[in-house]
Amino acid sequence: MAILEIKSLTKVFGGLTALSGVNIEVGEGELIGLIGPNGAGKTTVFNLLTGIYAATSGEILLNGRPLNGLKPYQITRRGIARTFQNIRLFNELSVLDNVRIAYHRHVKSSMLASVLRLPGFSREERELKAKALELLEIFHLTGRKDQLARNLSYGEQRRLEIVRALATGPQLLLLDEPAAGMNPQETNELVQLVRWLRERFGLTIILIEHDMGLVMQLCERIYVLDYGLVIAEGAPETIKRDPRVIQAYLGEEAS
Amino acid sequence: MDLLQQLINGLSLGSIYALIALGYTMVYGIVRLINFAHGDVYMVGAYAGFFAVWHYHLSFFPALGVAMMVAAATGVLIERLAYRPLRQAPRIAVLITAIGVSLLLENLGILILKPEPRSFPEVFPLALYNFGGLIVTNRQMAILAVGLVLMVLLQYFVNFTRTGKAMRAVSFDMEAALLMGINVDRIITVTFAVGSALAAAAGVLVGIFYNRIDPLMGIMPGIKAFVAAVLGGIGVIPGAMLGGLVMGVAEVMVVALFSSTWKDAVAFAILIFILLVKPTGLLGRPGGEKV
Amino acid sequence: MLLEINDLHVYYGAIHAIKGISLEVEAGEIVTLVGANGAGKSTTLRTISGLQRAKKGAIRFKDRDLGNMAPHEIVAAGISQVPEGRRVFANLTVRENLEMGAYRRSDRAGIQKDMKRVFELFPRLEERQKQQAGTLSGGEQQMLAIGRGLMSNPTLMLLDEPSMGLAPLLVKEIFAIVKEINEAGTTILLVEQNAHMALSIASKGYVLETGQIVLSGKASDLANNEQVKKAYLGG
Amino acid sequence: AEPIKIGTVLPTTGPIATFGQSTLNGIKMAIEEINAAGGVLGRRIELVNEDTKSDATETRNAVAKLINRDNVLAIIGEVASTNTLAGAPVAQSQGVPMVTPGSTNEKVTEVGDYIFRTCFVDPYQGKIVASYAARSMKAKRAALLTALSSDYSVGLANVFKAEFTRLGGKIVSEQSYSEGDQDFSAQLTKLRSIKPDVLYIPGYYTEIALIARQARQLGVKIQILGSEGTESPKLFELGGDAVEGILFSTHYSAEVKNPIAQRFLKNFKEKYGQDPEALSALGYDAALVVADAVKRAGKVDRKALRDALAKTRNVKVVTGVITLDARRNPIKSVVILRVEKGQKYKLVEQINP
Amino acid sequence: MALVLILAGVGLLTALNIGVALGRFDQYLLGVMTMAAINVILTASLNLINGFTGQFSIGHAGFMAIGAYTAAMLSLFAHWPFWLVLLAGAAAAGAAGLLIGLPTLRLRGDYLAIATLGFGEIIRVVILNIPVTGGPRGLPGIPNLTNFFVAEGVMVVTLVFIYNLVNSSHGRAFLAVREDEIAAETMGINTTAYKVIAFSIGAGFAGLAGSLFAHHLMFINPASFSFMKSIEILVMLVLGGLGSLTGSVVAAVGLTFLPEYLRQFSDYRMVLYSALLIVMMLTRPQGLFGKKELTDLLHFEGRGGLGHSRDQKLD
Ligand SMILES: Nc1ncnc2c1ncn2[C@@H]1O[C@H](COP(=O)(O)OP(=O)(O)OP(=O)(O)O)[C@@H](O)[C@H]1O
Ligand SMILES: Nc1ncnc2c1ncn2[C@@H]1O[C@H](COP(=O)(O)OP(=O)(O)OP(=O)(O)O)[C@@H](O)[C@H]1O
Ligand SMILES: [Mg+2]
Ligand SMILES: [Mg+2]
Repeated sequence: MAILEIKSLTKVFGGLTALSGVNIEVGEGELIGLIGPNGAGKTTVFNLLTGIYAATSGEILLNGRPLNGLKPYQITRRGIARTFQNIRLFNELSVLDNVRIAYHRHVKSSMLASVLRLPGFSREERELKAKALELLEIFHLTGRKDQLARNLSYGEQRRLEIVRALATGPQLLLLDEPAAGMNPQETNELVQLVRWLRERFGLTIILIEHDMGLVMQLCERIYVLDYGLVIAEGAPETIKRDPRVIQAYLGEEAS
Repeated sequence: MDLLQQLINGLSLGSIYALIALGYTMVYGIVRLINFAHGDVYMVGAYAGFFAVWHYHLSFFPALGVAMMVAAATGVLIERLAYRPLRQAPRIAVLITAIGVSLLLENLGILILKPEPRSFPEVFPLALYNFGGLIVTNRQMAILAVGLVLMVLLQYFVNFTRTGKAMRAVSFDMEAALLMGINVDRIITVTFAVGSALAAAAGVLVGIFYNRIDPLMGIMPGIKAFVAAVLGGIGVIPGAMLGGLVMGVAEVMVVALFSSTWKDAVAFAILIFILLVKPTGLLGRPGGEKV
Repeated sequence: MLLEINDLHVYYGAIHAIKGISLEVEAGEIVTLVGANGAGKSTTLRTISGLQRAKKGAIRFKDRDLGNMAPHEIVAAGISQVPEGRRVFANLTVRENLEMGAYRRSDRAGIQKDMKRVFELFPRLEERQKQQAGTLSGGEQQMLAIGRGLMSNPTLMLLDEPSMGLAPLLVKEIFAIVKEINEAGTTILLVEQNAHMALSIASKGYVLETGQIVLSGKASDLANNEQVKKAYLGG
Repeated sequence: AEPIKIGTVLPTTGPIATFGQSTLNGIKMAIEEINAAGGVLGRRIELVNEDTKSDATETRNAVAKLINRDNVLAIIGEVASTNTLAGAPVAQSQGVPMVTPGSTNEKVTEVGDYIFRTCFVDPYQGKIVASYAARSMKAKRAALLTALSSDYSVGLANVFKAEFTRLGGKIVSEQSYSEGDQDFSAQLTKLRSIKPDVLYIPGYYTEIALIARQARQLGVKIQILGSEGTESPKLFELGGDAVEGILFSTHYSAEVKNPIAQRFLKNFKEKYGQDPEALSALGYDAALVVADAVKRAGKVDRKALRDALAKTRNVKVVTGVITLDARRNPIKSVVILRVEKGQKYKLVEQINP
Repeated sequence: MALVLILAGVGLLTALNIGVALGRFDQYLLGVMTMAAINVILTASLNLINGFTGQFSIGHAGFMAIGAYTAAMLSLFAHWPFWLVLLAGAAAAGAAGLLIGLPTLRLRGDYLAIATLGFGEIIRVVILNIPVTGGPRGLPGIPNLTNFFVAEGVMVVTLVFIYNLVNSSHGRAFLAVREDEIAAETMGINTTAYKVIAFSIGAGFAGLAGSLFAHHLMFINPASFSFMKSIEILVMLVLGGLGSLTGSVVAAVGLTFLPEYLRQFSDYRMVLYSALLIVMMLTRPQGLFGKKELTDLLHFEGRGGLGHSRDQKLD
């Protein structure tokens, strides 16, 4: 069954039609690539999915239930998490706190219990910390846990964003250019990591990426956007040879 | 009839707010500093003009020139000593030093200039024009005209001159501006000099207009100019003008149509309402950051 | 030697980010710095431009010590930088951004000529002259950032990850343009994650690891070095 | 012998610094003259001034500091009722006499039996002006223009309103402004068509001068009535000839033959280079009243001083003759002056208690 | 080490309280100390809004006024018991915070500042104009129920409340809102709700401080809650360090005592005060304590802990 259905999604910014009638369907556990030239509307798809912008028209269904009109935090609670193309960490907070915040929706202690330090509170805080550290360990960030997020290098910040997204406990993970700023070796590691994550957490993943190596290796199915339209959809092999994709995006000697 | 007169009163009061807000918004737009001391530089300018006329017997324009130069120097000095060391610090820290500078200038004023008000010599003779009961003075027109001219000049300066463009670059990304070879410190100095000179022009004109100056004369106008600048849209020069006029008219109209006892409350309520409808001010660009 | 760095140490507070780097760039070449995230590549470039102060060590450019020069003086001396993440002035138009690139120059004719050259390199920018830079797409912004860097008519251009976030087609284009710029006489120090591409256009390369240079040599040698292949080129 | 310490709490900085300093100048002059004449009880008087910034909390602190640290015998101050009301409870609870030279709110002396005043209370002055307007001027329609945030201004306006209506007059418009305002054109334009017989502006010359000037510009012709705050040499400077014709109530007139007043005017001008404001005279008087009471108490003791103050009878001061009543308020005469051409005041009427 | 210092602090406080109880402090000092405690409450409560949640409110004195007037009138006219009066003052101000927060908190930065400034002024003008408050003449004769112990006690409760709140998952949500609202939303945080909650709790404590103030000064008038009072609280907050309760305490106490200390310089008092303010800000632009707490400085790992890194970016 499709976990996510996007039906004729359209988004207009002022006079600019960023998306026009986009249809995307994603099955449970799939790993989908979303590619296309700069400005094609990829990030906009994510922004609509996560409620940052409201769609001009069209419909988004998660597990068959519509997401239209929900606030971003409500959508997160429905199980969608994302990373941002322009990294948006909590810069003045420590790496550990960045992750702990992401567990927000699972916190049970009430505000009053927190203020009064009722017994359940401390236990929950301890568990939270342990869970956060566990995730950081997976991403080799344990050593950085007390650093302010802003002091991490670009690549580290990207990893921390992924950790944070995972900590919200999503079903569907949206990664916006996770490999930007990573070298090929690091990209390779990322490929392994994403695969492992999917198994470990049972995720469905959509990723936007310009690194074709990564996309082709990782994704089972690819949607290609151009000027707000889906111009191609299919398995990596088909996409690679699609003349329209080559013309609009990949360039002549696509490898 | 009365209502029309009130409209003129409002525009006249508003043009004073606008005049002060122009310099305010300029510094505000470039340096992103709520320059609390702007109102006090305005006071310094007014006193400089006062002494130029009263003590050195200069006529209007030379006195205005002296006042603007003194204020520019004051502004630059303040920037050097109190703001520049905080270039990398959080914005709010600079706000606090600005408050400190403001208090310092006010209290120095009380100490040195004495707290009692002084009357500004009549360097600019008053002429009344009566259009069938509607009364307009040449001073009102002068202030509005000066405001409009300064607005156009400033707008031109910021948008079309090399220094103006550099100012905008600095305001957006100081580090990238450095990488362009822009001497950021110099640009900010120029910004303060211009902004302070504008404050002085307002100070002298308002001093003449109301014929009363005192060391604390900058407090209320400073706050009003801040409100006008924000209402018009932070850093938008025509916005400051419009914001000032809207405020002046709003205040006067509350008195005219409602009651003067509630003037300040209703005027603020109107401003808040405008902001709720247009959260980035009248002429401010919707500050949509791209996600 | 155009640029010479000797035993450079840079700190962020207590963090020792650059731990004694020495490197050389000769006039007319393309030199590339490669290395993992957080190795200190950007920090090196920032220090050359004067945005970051070195604790120890010397940076000499055309035999002048850059150590005490302010960033704007360093630009005037002939070094421009295209920073990581583009950093175009979103509130200025494309044309104004380019004018800012030429801020320190007063030779009108020369500026006009360079503006034309930029437009030849990036015809897209010529079409968009009046557009606010903030509304450009990522690729266009990158072109603008490079164009802006060229406008100061630099002797040495520092490029920090110019291909980041660009579509494959554009990546190729950018590298071709970097090469073109270099062939027209500008020396280039290039930081890239796309090490394949970088090493293919560079003459010399340095490999950075946690603030130190661990390998250096001819670019083609590095590209074939097993260690480099494994660590940075993905096998 | 050791000097006797008297504290003053006055707003010498902040928004009404000019009034605080005027008052202090008067007090200082009185003390200097007393000391020059040999002091009281054979001892000099030493003034310790504490600034209040015209802030209630600061006034409280200043009063406490004078009592607990400087060990003053008595305190003169504050001028604003809102500040005095914050300082008085401290003086009362610690048994230190406090004499305010300028706080006109009735409530001030109600704080306790250690709190005195040497100026009018609001009802007294406000009533006299209202009855003058209604009876002598035959005014039927009055308008009010008050400083909304000033307790002094609003206090007087309320009394005026009550008395004027009681006498059959009508309040046709109540307008207000905020302290620090410079523009009154909106209020004046509104009054232009209402055309009241008189406009009562209880407040200070700092605003009245501007109001008069702007009224003339807008062609608003109304008889303006003011209170003692109108009186200042600055009135003419700020208002030009627009202030001519204003009537106001105050404490004394140079025309009334009072040797103390004559001497005060002359010495003040010599010492400070300008004519005194009403507040300077009030400060001077408060100091005289305190010195007189110390003398009568016969010893330096707060309780004795309080008792002596309570018995103040017919003390000759600049503003006339002061007798304190059972509620520790003065009984003294009011004069109504008119501002004349040539920067003069003319005595229009003297009303004795 | 940490323990020793904390014990020393507790000892000092106990000694102080014994001293007060034995009457070793004169009225003057006690009065200023009481004001200091009230200012600490104000500063800490503004810290929740501006420091921890990153909103820019400059109308805090308005909430203080609502608390002060509510409490004063209940004491004067209804003769409620003091503790109930305090709670009512806090509740009234908290409710006002909620009411004002709901519409305005969608404004950002300086635009929000103007709105809060405006509401502060509106509250003041309303008090000036309605008869029951005494208008500009104020309310005299309020019973003197706030003494140093009461003020100190309420201050401690306030500090513990805010500290515990901030050092919890909910507290981190406030911090997340401060850092990046969009990212915070994406983490599942209802940012609007958290902003309104912070605003309302902050306003409530300001109201509490106002109630104490009214019963300390025994007289209130609108001038005590002017825009300048809001600015004074803001200055204390920033000087102590946005996001540091320790800083709020130190700066509020310091800046309450400073003008009193400067009395010895008579006419130069306010000039020196403002000059010192500038110098302090120039020397410690991030505030006396930055975002750190005493416990952070002592390398004392509290439960949960705010988790600030020990190194600040210095460039
Ligand atoms: N908030 C916004 N306001 C106006 N225009 C916008 C906004 N967000 C996106 N756009 C425009 O919509 C189009 C699609 O943008 P989007 O960010 O989705 O592109 P993208 O495919 O992610 O590109 P890239 O690969 O460069 O990140 C672009 O032309 C962009 O300028
Ligand atoms: N502003 C800063 N404050 C503190 N530490 C910093 C700061 N900027 C960078 N660092 C640290 O300095 C080291 C070098 O960072 P730098 O940005 O130079 O790396 P880089 O090689 O450019 O990495 P990337 O490929 O991820 O951009 C990293 O460990 C980083 O965490
Ligand atoms: Mg994108
Ligand atoms: Mg980098």
